[in-house]
Amino acid sequence: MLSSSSLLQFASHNGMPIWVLNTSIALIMSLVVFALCGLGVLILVYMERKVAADMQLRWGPMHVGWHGVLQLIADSVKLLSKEDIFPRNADRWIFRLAPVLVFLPAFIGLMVMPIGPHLVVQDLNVGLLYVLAVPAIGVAGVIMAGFGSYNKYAILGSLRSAAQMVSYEVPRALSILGVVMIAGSAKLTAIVGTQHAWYIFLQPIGFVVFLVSTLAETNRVPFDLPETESELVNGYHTEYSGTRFLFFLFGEYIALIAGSALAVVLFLGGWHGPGPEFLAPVWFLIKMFAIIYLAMWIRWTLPRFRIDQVMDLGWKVLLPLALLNVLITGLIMVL
Amino acid sequence: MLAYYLPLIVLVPILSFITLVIFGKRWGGKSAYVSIAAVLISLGLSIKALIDVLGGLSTKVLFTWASIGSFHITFGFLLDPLSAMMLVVVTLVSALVQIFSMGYMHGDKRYGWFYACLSMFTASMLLLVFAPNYVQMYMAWEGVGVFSYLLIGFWFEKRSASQAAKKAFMVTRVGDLGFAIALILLYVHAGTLDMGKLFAMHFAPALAATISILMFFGAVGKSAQFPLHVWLPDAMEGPTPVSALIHAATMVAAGVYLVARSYPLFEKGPASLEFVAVIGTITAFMAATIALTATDIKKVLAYSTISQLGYMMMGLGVGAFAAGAFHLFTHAFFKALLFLGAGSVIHAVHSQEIFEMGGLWKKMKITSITFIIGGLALAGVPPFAGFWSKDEILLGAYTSGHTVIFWIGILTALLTAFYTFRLIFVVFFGQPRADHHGHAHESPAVMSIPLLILGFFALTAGLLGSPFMHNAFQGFIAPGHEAEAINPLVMGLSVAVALIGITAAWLKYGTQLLPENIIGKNNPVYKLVANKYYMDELYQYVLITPTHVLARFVLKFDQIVVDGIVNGVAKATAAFGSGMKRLQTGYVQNYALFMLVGLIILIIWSFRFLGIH
Amino acid sequence: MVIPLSWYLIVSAILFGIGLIGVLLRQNAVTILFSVEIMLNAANINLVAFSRYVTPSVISGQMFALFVMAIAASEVAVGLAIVLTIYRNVQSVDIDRINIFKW
Amino acid sequence: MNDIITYIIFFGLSAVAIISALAIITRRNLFHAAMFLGLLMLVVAGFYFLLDADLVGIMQVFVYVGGVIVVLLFGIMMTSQMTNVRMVSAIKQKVFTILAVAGFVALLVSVFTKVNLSVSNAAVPKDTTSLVGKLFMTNYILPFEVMSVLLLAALIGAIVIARQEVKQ
Repeated sequence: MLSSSSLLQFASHNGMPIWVLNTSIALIMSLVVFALCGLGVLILVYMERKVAADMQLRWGPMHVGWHGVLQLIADSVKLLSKEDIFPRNADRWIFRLAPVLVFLPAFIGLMVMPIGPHLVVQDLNVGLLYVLAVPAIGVAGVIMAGFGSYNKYAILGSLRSAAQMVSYEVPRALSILGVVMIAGSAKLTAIVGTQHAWYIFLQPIGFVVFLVSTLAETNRVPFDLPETESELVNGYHTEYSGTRFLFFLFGEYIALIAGSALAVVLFLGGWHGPGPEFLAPVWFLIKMFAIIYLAMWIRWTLPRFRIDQVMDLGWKVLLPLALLNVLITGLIMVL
Repeated sequence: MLAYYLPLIVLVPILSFITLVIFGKRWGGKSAYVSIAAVLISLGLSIKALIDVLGGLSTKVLFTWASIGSFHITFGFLLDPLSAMMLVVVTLVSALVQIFSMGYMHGDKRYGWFYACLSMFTASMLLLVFAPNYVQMYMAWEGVGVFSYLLIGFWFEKRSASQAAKKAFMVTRVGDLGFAIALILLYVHAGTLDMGKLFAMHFAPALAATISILMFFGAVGKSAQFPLHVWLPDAMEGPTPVSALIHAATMVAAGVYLVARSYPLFEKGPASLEFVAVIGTITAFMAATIALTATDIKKVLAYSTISQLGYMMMGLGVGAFAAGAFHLFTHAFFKALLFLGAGSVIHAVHSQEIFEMGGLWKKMKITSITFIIGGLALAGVPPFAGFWSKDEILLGAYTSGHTVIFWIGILTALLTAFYTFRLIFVVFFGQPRADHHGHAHESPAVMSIPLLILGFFALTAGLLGSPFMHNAFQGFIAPGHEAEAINPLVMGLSVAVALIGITAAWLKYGTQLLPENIIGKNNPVYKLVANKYYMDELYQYVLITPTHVLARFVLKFDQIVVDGIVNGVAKATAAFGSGMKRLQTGYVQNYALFMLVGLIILIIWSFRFLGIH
Repeated sequence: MVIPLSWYLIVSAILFGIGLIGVLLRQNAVTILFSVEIMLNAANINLVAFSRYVTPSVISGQMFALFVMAIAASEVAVGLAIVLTIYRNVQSVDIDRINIFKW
Repeated sequence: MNDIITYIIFFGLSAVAIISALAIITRRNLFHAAMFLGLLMLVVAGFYFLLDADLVGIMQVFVYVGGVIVVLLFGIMMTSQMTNVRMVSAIKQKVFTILAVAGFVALLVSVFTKVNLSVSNAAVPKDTTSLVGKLFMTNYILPFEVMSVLLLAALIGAIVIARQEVKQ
């Protein structure tokens, strides 16, 4: 809670019930986070295009605005103004609900992310579990999208995607265990607070496993099997267009942001950095964008896996590695 | 002095048995060497044991086998003069029989199994001889029975062989029942089955006599005494070496050995000894008469065995303990000799019918000579083995005042000499009566050498107990029983009847001096004897037929009444079930609903009646 | 603590009853699986509610709820596998088609 | 006032829970039923949060919504009998069943309302996560281990049962 004692005092002075204060603060914070997310997504899409162009030795968007910064606005307007298409046999309610269900959990997951020493919407005791659990609801959204579209490519894509996400959930959760063991808490602020040395140095295996499985969770290359254009057209959002497609786009990028932010919180010392305290969010964002840049770099340099290779990697490499990491951590801690 | 080699005497043949059971089939003809090697080792160790005993050793090696509460069963090896003597006899005869079998059984398809059985048969007998308590003895006793069953029925493809094996097994079981009851009585009254302790105890004469007679039933079965002798002639269906082993040293000797071993017990109830003597005498005489008419070479020998066993029992019964044991000893040699000789003859002519033989003297010199030696020993001609021992028994009967028994014994001796030489004259002399044994020839060395060895023993074994050697054998076996002084009357009489018998046989069968039929074949006495006193028929009508009738009645009862009840119950259950099965719809939900209803009732009931609020 | 314990219990009882009706009446095996899940969750609400109200400092009720969740997860996995096998064999998941246990 | 919002939340959750439960057993479209089941699970998680059991609530979301529902959706999609399934069992026990269940629920409710449950006012432990962890490793170690064996067995069992026989 952003709350400080002064706010509480202010509330009690004016006869305002505490629950009203709490609720309004939470609502305001949510809106702020939402706005920030929108901005972040815009930045990310632009960044992705530029990074891609850079990797491929070309310019990328250059025409609209300075170095094409306004290109995204134009794209958004285009998408928002497009016709809203329903496939004929689509299950309308499911079809409508799916994009929201993909987008919303990822967004809600961000609510517990501590950007600065006190800059957090809700600091839950079980915060770490929360950031793992809530975005997992998105899997249901993916399946709904595939099922609702009444399209065989969409269904196959969604099944693949769901299988992939469920599979990588396991090594991802296990890779974090090492950090939890060292920090002794599942509270995100506590994890950052105890992180005087970055946990990436204490948990190198954990970090690698976490990063790889986060990429797979968010369906990024080289794990973007669900939307392999060559076999499944565009995966589970084949039939989506316009605003609904925008939601998927939002969902994916927010998932990327959430994953990167979590990596920063868990392994890269969170808001810690030199300088005064008000620079903490800046440090956080710098680290986060570094991770995002890394993900994009990977995306544009590595080829795609086959689906069986993806599953093999998850169950036969990452899961044992994560377990090994827990074992080693436990041994070191006990010794 | 330690005597831990004793277990080896039994263990080596058992090992041979195990080896042959596993590998016998694969090794085929080679399996004989394993078995023979084993029995030779046993023989060597037995001789060592005998020497040790002569040197004054008398020992027991004991192992605890099982402890049931306060009842401890020990497993042990008792070495004393009697067992040492038996050890040597058993292993020696067994060794010679096994060597002989190499020739006789040559090429048989179950060669390995044959030797395995021989090994185990010998081992069982050795275990029996060693027994220091009745539990071990009973176990070994049954072991002997089982392996005799397997060996008699060795050619089980032949129906008569398998029938004979069953008969042998079942008839001896009748006797074993008495033995078992005797052991139970012993345990109930004495609380132990250890021989040493039992013999040192005091028993009321009546009780001792009862137990002894029951125990003697076992011996009656095993040693083929009247009236359970019927199995033994049939047991001739087994291979001839097996007959030799059974008759000479192992199976039938077991009964005599049991009585000899338990002699202290018998002495506690003198009535039992009288019983033994009477049974022995009846057996001796009856078997001798049957032997007169038998025409099968092995059957003649079989009845002679029964007769001689009767002698042994007679000797034991009249109190001439050493004489009985001595006769067991000498008989082992000459009877093994006779049987192996018969085996040699059968091997040569492929027939067992004596009136199909004749003139074999010219073709089979070794067999003939050794067979005649055996015959002389059996007939009781001095100085052959049988004379000395038989004479001792008769002497014992005479001096102990059993006059009737004595005279029957003399008469039996006459008959013995007669039928023995009837056999010899018919088989070895005169003209060949059938042309199919023109090819008859002397048997190979593995068969004739055992004959020679046994012939030597048949000639000399008796001298051990003769007055020339101051009755050394009797002194060794039974130091307490002083040898009787020589009675010229008895000895002369016995020699005389032997010679008379031989002469009569010569007149009847060696020459044509007497007419073909002195006694008509339709003579009722002849018929009675030739049909073995109708004993088998008697058993058939008195025991077997009523048993069959009873069995059929019981079968009907079981089928109609018992099965009727059982099937009725089953039908009623089935009818009830097929009515009740309507409840089983197969739908889980249906069941679940009834579970729910039951749960509701249970809750309400528990609130209402258990007073839970 | 504003809401009485019995309210939670009543809600869970109603949910349990609904699940029970589903188990007893529905004909589709998957629906029955769903209904079983409803019943398990209803029971779990009871456990947690009792834990909160009767023994707040001892969280055994929550422990039991966690155990129930694990059991429910395995139940779903195995149950679904069975349903799939049945479907492969009889091309249907209607449970009145699979009354082969009947005499 | 704080009480009012709690009441609102409770009744809202209850209403959604009962409606979605009813929907689960009446929808002819299994996919929709599964969605309602997911909703019900979320609502139950809400109940847990209301009852200060945050770990159980998170686990409810994690296990049920993230795992169970996804697996169920997979299963539904594989049986290819999603829409328009026959709902009413051929067994004729509808009226009786509803009566029995209604009686059962009425019995439970009457018990719950009549029985005076001793409510304690002791403090709720602050950090349930670590407390649960400690309990798992101490008081509940045996059930915990048994549970892990059960999960392993279920995992293997599910694979073995569902695996298609590979024909040569």
